[in-house]
Amino acid sequence: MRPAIFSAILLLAGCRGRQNALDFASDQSSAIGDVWHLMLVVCGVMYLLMMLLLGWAIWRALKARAASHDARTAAPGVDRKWRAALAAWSALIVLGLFVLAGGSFLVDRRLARGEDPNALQVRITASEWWWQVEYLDPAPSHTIVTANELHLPVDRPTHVELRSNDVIHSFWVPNLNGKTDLIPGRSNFQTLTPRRTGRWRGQCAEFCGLEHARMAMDVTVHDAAGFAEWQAAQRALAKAPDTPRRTEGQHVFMTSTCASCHTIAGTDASGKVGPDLTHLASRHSLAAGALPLDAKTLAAWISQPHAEKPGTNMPATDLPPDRLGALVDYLMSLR
Amino acid sequence: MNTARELDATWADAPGWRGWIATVDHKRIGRRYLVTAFVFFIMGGILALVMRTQLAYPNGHVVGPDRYNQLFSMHGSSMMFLFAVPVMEAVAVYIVPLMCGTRNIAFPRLNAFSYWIYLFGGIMIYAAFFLNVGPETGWFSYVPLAGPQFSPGKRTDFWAQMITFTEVAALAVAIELIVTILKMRAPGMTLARMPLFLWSMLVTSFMVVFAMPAVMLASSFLIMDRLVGTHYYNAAEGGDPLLWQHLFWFFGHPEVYIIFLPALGMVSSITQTFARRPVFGRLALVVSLVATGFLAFGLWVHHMFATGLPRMGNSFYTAASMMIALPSGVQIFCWMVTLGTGRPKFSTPLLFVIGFFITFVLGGLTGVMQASVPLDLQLHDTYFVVAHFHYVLIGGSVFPLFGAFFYWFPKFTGKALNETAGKWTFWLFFTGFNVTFFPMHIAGLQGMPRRVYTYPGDMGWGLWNLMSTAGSYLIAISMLVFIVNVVRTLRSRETAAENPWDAPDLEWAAASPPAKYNFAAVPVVTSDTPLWTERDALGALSGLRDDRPEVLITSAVEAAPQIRWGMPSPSVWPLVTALGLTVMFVWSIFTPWGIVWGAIPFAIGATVWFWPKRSQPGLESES
Amino acid sequence: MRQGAGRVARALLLVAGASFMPVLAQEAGVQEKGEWPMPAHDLASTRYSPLDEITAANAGKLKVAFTFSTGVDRGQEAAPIVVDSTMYIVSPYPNIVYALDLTREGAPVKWSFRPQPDAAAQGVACCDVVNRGAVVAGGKLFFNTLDGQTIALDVATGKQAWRTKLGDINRGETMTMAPLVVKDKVLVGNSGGEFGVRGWLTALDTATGKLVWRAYSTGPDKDVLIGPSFKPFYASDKGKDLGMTTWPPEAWKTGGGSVWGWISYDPESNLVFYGTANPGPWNAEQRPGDNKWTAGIFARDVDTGEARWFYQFSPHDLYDYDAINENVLVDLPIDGTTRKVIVRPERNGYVYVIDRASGEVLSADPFSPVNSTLGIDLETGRPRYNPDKQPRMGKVVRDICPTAPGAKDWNPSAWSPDTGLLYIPHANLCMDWESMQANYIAGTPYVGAEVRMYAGPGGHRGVLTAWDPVRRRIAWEIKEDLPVWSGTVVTRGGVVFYGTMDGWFKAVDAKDGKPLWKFKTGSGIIGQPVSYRGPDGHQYVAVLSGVGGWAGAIVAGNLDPRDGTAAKGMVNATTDLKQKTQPGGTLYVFALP
Amino acid sequence: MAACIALTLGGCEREKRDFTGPQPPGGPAPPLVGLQPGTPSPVPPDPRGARYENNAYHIGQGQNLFRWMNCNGCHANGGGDAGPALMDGEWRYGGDIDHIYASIDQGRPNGMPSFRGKIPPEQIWQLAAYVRSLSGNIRKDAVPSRSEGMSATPPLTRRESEPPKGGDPAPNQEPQR
Repeated sequence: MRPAIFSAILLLAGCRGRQNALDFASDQSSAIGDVWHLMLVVCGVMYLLMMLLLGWAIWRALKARAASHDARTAAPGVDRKWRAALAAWSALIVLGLFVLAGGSFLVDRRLARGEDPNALQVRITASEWWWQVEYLDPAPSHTIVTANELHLPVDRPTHVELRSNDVIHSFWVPNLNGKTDLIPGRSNFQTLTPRRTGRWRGQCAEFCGLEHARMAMDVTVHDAAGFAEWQAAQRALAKAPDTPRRTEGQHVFMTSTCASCHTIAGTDASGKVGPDLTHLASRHSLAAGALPLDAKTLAAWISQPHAEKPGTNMPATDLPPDRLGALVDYLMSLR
Repeated sequence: MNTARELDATWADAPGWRGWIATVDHKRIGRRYLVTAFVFFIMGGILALVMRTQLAYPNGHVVGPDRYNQLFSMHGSSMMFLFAVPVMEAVAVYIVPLMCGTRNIAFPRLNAFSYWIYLFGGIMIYAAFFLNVGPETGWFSYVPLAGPQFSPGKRTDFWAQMITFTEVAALAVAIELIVTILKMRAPGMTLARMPLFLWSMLVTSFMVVFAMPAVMLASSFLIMDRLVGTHYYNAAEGGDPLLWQHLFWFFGHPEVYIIFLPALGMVSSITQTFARRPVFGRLALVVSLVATGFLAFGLWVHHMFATGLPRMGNSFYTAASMMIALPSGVQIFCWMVTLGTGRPKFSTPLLFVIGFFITFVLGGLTGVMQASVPLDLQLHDTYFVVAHFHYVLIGGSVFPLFGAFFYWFPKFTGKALNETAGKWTFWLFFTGFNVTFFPMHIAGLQGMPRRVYTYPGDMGWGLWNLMSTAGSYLIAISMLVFIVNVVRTLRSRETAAENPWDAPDLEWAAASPPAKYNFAAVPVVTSDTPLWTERDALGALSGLRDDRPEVLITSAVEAAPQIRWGMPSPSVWPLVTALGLTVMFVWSIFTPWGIVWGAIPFAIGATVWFWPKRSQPGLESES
Repeated sequence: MRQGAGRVARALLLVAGASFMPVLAQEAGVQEKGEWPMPAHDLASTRYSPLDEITAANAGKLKVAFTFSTGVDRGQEAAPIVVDSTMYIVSPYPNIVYALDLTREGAPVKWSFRPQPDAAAQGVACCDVVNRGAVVAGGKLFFNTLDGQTIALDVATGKQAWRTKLGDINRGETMTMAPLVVKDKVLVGNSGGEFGVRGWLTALDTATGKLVWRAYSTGPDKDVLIGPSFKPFYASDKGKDLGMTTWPPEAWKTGGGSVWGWISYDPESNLVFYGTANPGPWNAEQRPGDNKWTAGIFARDVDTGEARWFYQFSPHDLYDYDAINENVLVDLPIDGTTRKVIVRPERNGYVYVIDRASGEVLSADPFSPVNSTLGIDLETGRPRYNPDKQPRMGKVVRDICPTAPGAKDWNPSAWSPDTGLLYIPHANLCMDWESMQANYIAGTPYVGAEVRMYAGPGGHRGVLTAWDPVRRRIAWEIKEDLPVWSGTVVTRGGVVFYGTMDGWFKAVDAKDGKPLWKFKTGSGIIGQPVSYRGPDGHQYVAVLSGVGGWAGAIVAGNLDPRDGTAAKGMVNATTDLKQKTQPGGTLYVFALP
Repeated sequence: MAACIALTLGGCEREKRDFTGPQPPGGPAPPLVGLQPGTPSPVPPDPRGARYENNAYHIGQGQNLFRWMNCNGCHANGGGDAGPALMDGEWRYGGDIDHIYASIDQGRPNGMPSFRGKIPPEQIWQLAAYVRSLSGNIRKDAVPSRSEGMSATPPLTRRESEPPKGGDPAPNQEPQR
């Protein structure tokens, strides 16, 4: 009765989801899905057998209790029969383990296939509570630096290099692949080969301090044309302010504390401590997936970041409302 | 019966609190251990309730991130270090000498010392927690988050020192148990006839001896990194954050088997007693216990599949992690056959064992699932893992523990716990447990990572978290029922029979609660179920003096009598030594000189503790 | 000191010596009067004095002729300039210029000039508030101030002729180099590679100080003045706008390549040769690509500034090897033919011999222990970087030789046509290096690395090496306890002068390095010794004593020896310097009694 | 046990993780010199100084900011470079937290830039607290022993404290006319 519920609930729970290990959207996650189904079946059967054995034991006990003689029965001759059953049961377990181990190795080998020359090269550097994402390119002047977002071309492998600036984090987009830790002092690697376009979400999966819960990443898989268009847009420098209010906003950005930590390519601001804001408005979320990206939230985030993400390294900035409005207007123009 | 009065006088403690703090009687210390461990279990449970209340709804504001991080760190640390291992050792401290048929545990003063160190460790960490200096980086505190730069203040230092406290206590008890089981068994109790609970405690103790030093080394390295700026875990200067993970998990995985194996011993005892027949496949069970003990040391890297270690290495650990399913499967099979071919009586202890079968097997199978490297990359550090280890820890250890508590309560107190209240406790606990932890499998598969103080509303995790919170309150209610049952039973006057369950093991040959000297005469055993085969004709061996505390030392394999051994008298110095060591440990959190100056009170206490007794009454006249 | 083996080679060389005539007979007038008009003595940067009154025989009897205190106790890196019986000295910040009248006894001050540079400039001077000296030409004295101004003074009166503001301290720009005057142009460059400055070389008109042309070291070809006449020898330097494409986007704007070292001029080809400094930031992983035109040598037409050729010593420089060292223009017999070459003792530890016309590297041989590169591939001209010494972010890479200041820093070597040897004063240090993310805030350091230096193989920290560029090997060398950070001068009399960081001013025999004479000055010497003929016809030798610069930062800046990474790692190699010398700022002039 | 309790009780202040909203800029800088004409009227230090100086979280943030804001470019790990050494007892412009706050905020004539408006006041306080710890003037239980990078100096926790005393006020005497 138990395993039936087990798989029923899973189906009921729905395998659809933006951050769902059972909603396979890439070679890697579907390969892992195969292991999952194998495990589910084999373990389900073993569990069923165990529960049947338990059921049989309880049923026999109730029947024997009815016979109601309470003598402490010596070990009956029947044990020899059960010893054979024990041997069979052990053999069954060993067989089950061989099947599972074999299935797991085969899938592991499939995942560990070699380097694909035409793979997109991406380097993700994790910091305390946000992601820096760099799209590397043989021509260095074509590199793209963005934050908290991953854009991938469909049907083309992406080779991700994972590094950390401070503590151990773990890069995990369940719909695309398993997780790999980002450990300071070494580089780990992962390959993603998306097979479906769409938007997913990944989240840090290794406890990394105060805002571990709010360290997410939006993942968008484009078709080839969409990806090329996105790349071209990202390579462009930041839009120059086209209205006086935005010019004043840019002035506020350059002269106040923002430029010490953030970069807007095309202006003098190139601080590397905080995320790159060159194309901030083109992103789907704010503060590593913690907040929706709109003017009101951005204003609140700039003046009181600790209200939303207590412990974040973004400091509170004391700006009069008009200058704050101009700044937000300028930042929201950076598509 | 002047020997009884004589023995009573010889083994008695001083009256009042002076005797209370100086006792070396394994039963008084065992009871204290059990009560203290249970208090920490309740406090850990309350912490879990607050966590579940915070996670009941998305974007909850019950507690902030800093408080929540301290909550889950304290919950994990107190459950693993202050409850699970000590409670199993507490039961063993009480039952093993009785089951072996001897009068006291080996090294009784070390036993007292280990309790005080364990108590002071628990007090220190909870005092720190209430002073906002509690641990905040989880029960396994990965560096560099737990390192000097990313964990400011003294929070992680207190956590690391708490590990030193509890490991010293655990190692001490492990040594005592190994010596008691191997050298102080009743004559005739050969290894082949030794009860399964003793086997499981023997294997557990050896695992403690081999596993604990790894984590004490790791936590000492961490304290040195944080206090005097060494570079063990500094990736830049040649140290390595993974050194911490290897050292910790080399201890970590055997730790969870240290918690689990005693439970297997308890299940064997309860199943055998309530199935009304000797356990089926005794040899298979013993071999499985020993196999589990060895295998536990070979699979710690399955906690580190996501750290980017070479894939070939990981595959070996997949195989090792899967192999451990074999001994567990064999044991479950043997117990079920024992039940099926006996005439089981479904009282509370057996109910908890049935609960154990249902939950532990599910937890074991999800464990086998996570042994696969690719699958573990999806499941690691998600709520799926939280579900798994609660199934194997609560299902695998706490259920048998409660079963054993109901089973041995008459032996501890002479009074049997109320059966209906017991059944209520079980069904509330079992249902609450499954309602709490089964939805976590689904939340984990849906991408909810571990240790998040909150989660967004649009991820579809809300329903599962709400169910988990409801279930956790159910478990709390079951605990209340249990506490009320214990209190009412202790207050009531009607007592239970000496062997209410008609159990076969030697501990039931002594009175309930046993006299200070356990057995007037050393029992002699001729079979593996002594009270069933030689019920009244239990042989007895005389010759131990009754005017000084003496125990019989027997050979390891055949349990043939060898020598009579004088046991140390009650003394307050183990407590003083423990206080000295506490001063040294706490002081060395703040300055390395604390080790130097703190060693003085410890040395004084230890010297007086081990000071040889000059005058042995009547020893000289011995031929 | 391997003198024995060298003696035989010496005899042979003397015979061939005649053919190494210094290239530049053109300024004969200057030669006879025994003047020292520019820090490098001549446009070929030989630092060779034609005077021979002081010889190996009588050098032992040298006495102090007179001294003069500049009143500033920071690093004295300047070279005393002597023209028309007047000596001109520039002090470190506040860059006071003194004119000493050599005709009168004790050389009293004729006039002094205080440029009043902005005091805040001291905060953006990476390696001590130094100045490498002035230059006198056409009746005017030209020098740079720390806050980025080039000033011309009238030599007779000391009044200011003109002053041009070129550098902006708010972007981290300073100016410490000694200008070079060629025809009617003053060539100056900026410093600030450690502050993410964009380097440039600027030519100003000597009469008015107006900007004639400016060549940037990074950016589009039009900024770098690369046009049709640009014919680099190696393939990797050919391409359009390499100053941008070999950088991550926008990184070239804070890409370094400042020009704070030595410039030489070859009148035959009308080309100036100068080196560009390190790319910014030091953390190479933050700037993938070759980072063109940094850490290389440019040849430019002096009139238009158009680049003729370029060679990059350290593409995608990993260890802050600024390529600003001196370019000694000589004609050397190579494979049987006399080639017009540049001899460059480079910071990466190799002595390069480069063809002046085409920029082809004829030879590159280590003159000091090197393990950061495994050799120079002469086909492509690129160094083969040693993979296990590649810096990595978040990891300390150990025992990299030579260190960030290089096997030899800016302190110039001297060339003697008589002995055919290049006298290289250099350090023997190795380092541990850790790269990290560098955060750019204009006007603050933009480094991204932490370093710890220590003595190199052999335990001695400094060497004076006599290098034979034809046989491409060390003729002889003198090991010094402390790094040798002073310049050198060699005279026709066959004597080489150099100073040590604990204050000894030494003379050694140019042929075999036998010590002849030494004098203990008041403070460590990082200045450039010069030799001139005084109004009385006698030969004088002058040097500024005053420890400082990058090597002496622990004394000049009163740093704390307990921090190994202080002064970008130099303190770890000079913890004993505070006991061996004190700050100072005094000119010493010596002569035969 | 009493000693341990006292120690841990004192710990509450050290461990508070207070995430503050925007802070008003520091008050008027305290006087640089103790010499006052007439009867001396001591100026009370800014109360916030003590709050940042005794709090481990703020000192930890100060350690990160010391590298993020490029302070280590001129002061290295306390040993100095273009800027003076911060780990000894010599302070030209005052060594207690208010003076260090003023030095960072206003800048100093010989090359210390003014970070007013470029670093928010809360972070300047955190930097000032960390700088105080470089010379061992902060309680040893609130100070990180080392950073996760290159080992440069003896651990902060083992540094004997050097109470600030005056430095030579005129580092670079302008020679007389």
